Amino acid sequence: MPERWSAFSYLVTNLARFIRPDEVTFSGVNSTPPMLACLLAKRAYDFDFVYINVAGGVQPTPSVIPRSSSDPVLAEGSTAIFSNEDFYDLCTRGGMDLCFLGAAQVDGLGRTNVSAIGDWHAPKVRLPGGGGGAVMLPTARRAVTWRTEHSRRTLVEKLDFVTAAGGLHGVVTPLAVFELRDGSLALRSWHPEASLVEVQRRTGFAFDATGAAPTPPPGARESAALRSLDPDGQFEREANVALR
Amino acid sequence: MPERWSAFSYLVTNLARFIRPDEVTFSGVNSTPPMLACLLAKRAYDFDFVYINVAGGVQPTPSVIPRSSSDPVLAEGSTAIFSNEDFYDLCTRGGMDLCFLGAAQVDGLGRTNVSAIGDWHAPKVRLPGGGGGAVMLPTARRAVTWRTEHSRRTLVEKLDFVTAAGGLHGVVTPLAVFELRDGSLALRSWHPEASLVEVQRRTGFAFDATGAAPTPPPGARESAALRSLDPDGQFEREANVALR
Amino acid sequence: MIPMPFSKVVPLAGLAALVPDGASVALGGSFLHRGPFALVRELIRQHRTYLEIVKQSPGYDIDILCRAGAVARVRAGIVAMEGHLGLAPAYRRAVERQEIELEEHACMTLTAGLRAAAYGVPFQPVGGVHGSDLPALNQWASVPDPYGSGENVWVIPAIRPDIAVIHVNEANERGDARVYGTSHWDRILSRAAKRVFVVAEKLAPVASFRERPELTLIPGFMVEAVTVVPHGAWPGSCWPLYEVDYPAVETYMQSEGLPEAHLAAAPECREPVHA
Amino acid sequence: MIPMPFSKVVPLAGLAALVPDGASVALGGSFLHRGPFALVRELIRQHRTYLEIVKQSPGYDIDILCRAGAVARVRAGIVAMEGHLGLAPAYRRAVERQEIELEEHACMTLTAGLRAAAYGVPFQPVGGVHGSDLPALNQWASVPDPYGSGENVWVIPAIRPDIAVIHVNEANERGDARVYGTSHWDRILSRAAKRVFVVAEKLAPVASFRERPELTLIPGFMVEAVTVVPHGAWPGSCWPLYEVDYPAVETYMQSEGLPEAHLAAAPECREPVHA
Repeated sequence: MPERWSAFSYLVTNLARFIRPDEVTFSGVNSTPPMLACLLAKRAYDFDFVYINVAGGVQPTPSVIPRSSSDPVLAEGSTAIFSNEDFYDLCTRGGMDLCFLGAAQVDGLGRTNVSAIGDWHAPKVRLPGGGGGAVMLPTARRAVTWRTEHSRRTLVEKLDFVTAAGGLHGVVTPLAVFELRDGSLALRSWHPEASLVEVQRRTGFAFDATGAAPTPPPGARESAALRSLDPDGQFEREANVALR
Repeated sequence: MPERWSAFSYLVTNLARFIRPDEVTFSGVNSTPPMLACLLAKRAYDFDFVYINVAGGVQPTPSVIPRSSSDPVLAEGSTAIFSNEDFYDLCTRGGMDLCFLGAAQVDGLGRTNVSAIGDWHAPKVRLPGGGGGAVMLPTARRAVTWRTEHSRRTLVEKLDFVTAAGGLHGVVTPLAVFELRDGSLALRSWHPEASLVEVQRRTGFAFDATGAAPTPPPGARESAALRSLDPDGQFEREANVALR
Repeated sequence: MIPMPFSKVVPLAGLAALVPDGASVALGGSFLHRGPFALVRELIRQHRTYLEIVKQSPGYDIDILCRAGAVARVRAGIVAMEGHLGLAPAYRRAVERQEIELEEHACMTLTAGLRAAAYGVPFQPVGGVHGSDLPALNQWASVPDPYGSGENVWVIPAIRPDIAVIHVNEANERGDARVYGTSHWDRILSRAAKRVFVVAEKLAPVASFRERPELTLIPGFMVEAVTVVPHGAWPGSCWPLYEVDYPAVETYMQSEGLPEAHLAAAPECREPVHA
Repeated sequence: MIPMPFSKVVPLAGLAALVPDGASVALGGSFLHRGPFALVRELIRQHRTYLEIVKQSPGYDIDILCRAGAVARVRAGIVAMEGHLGLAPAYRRAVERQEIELEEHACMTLTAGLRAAAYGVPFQPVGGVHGSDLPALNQWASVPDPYGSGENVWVIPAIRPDIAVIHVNEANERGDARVYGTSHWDRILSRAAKRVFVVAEKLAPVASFRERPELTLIPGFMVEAVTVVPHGAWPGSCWPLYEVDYPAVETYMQSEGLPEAHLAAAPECREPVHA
């Protein structure tokens, strides 16, 4: 009998499923789920890929899994320190295959807002800000984001501010997985305990759902890898993520 | 009785006399006389200055004096490696106080040609080329050059090609020392065994000689320092420089 | 040109005293990692005001400075406490109430401005940015490729902080400084700023720098002053010496106003400074 | 994306075989110091032609390639054997006879072009250059500061070599590479080129790179192939292992035409390659 998804495992594992063999794959600051996804992919998949991160790590073998996704332990075991200028330049010159980037709001074109809710100049909520997005989203070969909340507040018809454009390749929430198709986000799959109708109801932008289906369940190795990364469930508790 | 100059000691020592206390002073590739001048100043003068060089050295204490002015031994004893991008950027942002730069021809405005004799596209002599000049001469606070030959072929009315402009602060030959005054090279002093008339006769550009006088003889510490740098006279022989 | 005294080492209070009100101060490190937090706290103790803070990813530092009312302006890429700690609440409130001015960057656009300053040019092209609202917000210019590719590139004006303060693992009395693990953005910060201050975990012998000069991030001649504060990046980490002190960060975040107890509990108050 | 075999180590002949005729090849090092000279000689043995050589300060390498008729074009800042050895005579003759095309740079304008490539932008501003004849010669453009300083800055178009070849002290089989002493221009060359090849004095254990990862100049994932040639920078130096072999350089300079005896005497012919 296949394992069931938790909202947390759904989020992390489906981020990991965007990772491809041999590619240069990056996780950055303030990015716990993709950090875990990269580490999960290293443990669960048969292929290798070049994992680089914001702590300067290149193929690191961290002895502990840090709560901060920019923790220097993420360079432990690395044979090089690839500093911030280096990985940004790699991205802008076209050498970054897959880049995980945060977002507060995402629109149907795969653009993101991480700047402000409300008017930028008199914000209701001041968000973290530009970060990697405006430069990396348009220059990475593929960029993928996640949201712990799937709602019309986060997946919106119209962004309050366009921090980064260029078209996300993928979006993962506890409810669904989207990918870019012909310049717009299309539904690839949804949480098997939900439905296409629920995804449509909770998504602020219209999307194509051709070929979409329930997300395949977690594989045994994926589940085992995630358990090994979060043996006492601290990451899952702190992520505080739910399907509904 | 004061020591007499050799053509070689005149060249090296008068380059060293451009060095000032506490300043950041640089010597580059293909620059044996300024390399020796910097090392001489460290041994002969009471003040300290920041000696950096093209081998990445910062305040180095080389165990041998290399024939190549870009030899890695010039970083020996250094507490940092200041690489090429670093010292160029330091210069262009205004942090280089004194920079020694090579030249084949110099004109009366303190501009240099290190590119070609004759037409650039069909040169009689292809020279080393741009090097540091075009970027460093206009951006260093002061740039100083040298010529081992003082003649109307090297100190010219008109350059065959303007490799670098911006106005050299100083020029040293075996015959004389020039410095920039109101945008033109003016004579500061001449070799005490020569005369103002000889300098005028052998210089291709007209120059102001107000206040010029015979160059003060080498000090005992200057001479001792140069002897210690070139104990068997190899540098002097290879420099192959003569007053006339 | 920096004069060369025998030693550039000064007490922490003396280093902070070199930062004038209204200075543009670039801070090293990233989020809770290897930030010059001891110096930040000392600026607060000395009641510094109207500071401009320049940092790609500030968090604790900008938050506590906002609580102290020390900040007039921030130029930053991403601001947060990070991860489960969320946003930087005092900073967020200060922006929302328009008590401080924000120049919002992507981390790399800020870096481009720093590169322009470090390279001595008025502006620096940067990849990406196309389609973002940030250029209009900041009135950045785009320049068509004069070599005819048809490409337009965004260019960022030079950003030249008055002072960069870098927290490092080891320095010597001449100012040479090295770090272990990632240097974050510290290299470009140290090249872009007019003056460079170093806060070091410890002094190391000059001879140890001579043994491995390739490890020196900032050569001493570029450094104006050094102070030694063991554990000075607390409550953040300094690899490989110590990890983030999460309980201390959480206690800080649960407090309100100027966190007197937190300031009093800091290592620079607990331990004698080895200067 | 570079696939990840167990080992990237190949024989010298195999590395040279990866360089096609007509390739734009950036060479590391400076003058007689830590240049990838073994690879240069192997290109000659394999009769490579129409190469474009990119290097701020070539000397021996460009000279011997010119003797072999392997060069179509040079993009360089300063070319010489250096010091008492004077100009590079075969290169000089090739330019004077217009047998090769020269794109003359200042070292930093060449670097600016490499920076543009490394940064993924079409052009890079550079300080200075004002008053020089080089911009007109190279048809470089100047751009007025769009931020109103009134300053005009020269911008250099991107220079993206097909291949960078870097001679290093130590590499491991995954391609991680480190150098001792100055890195010359090797950092930017390795970031600007499309492909990176490493010639190493020796293989070092992966564990030694893990111990001090800050010393790694080029991370292995950027490197396509590594070859091991002890003494491969001969007749130049490789700090701290060996000095310039001046008698060998002088013998080379006294010879004429393709220096068969010199090529045969090179370390890569004398010693077994540890691959």
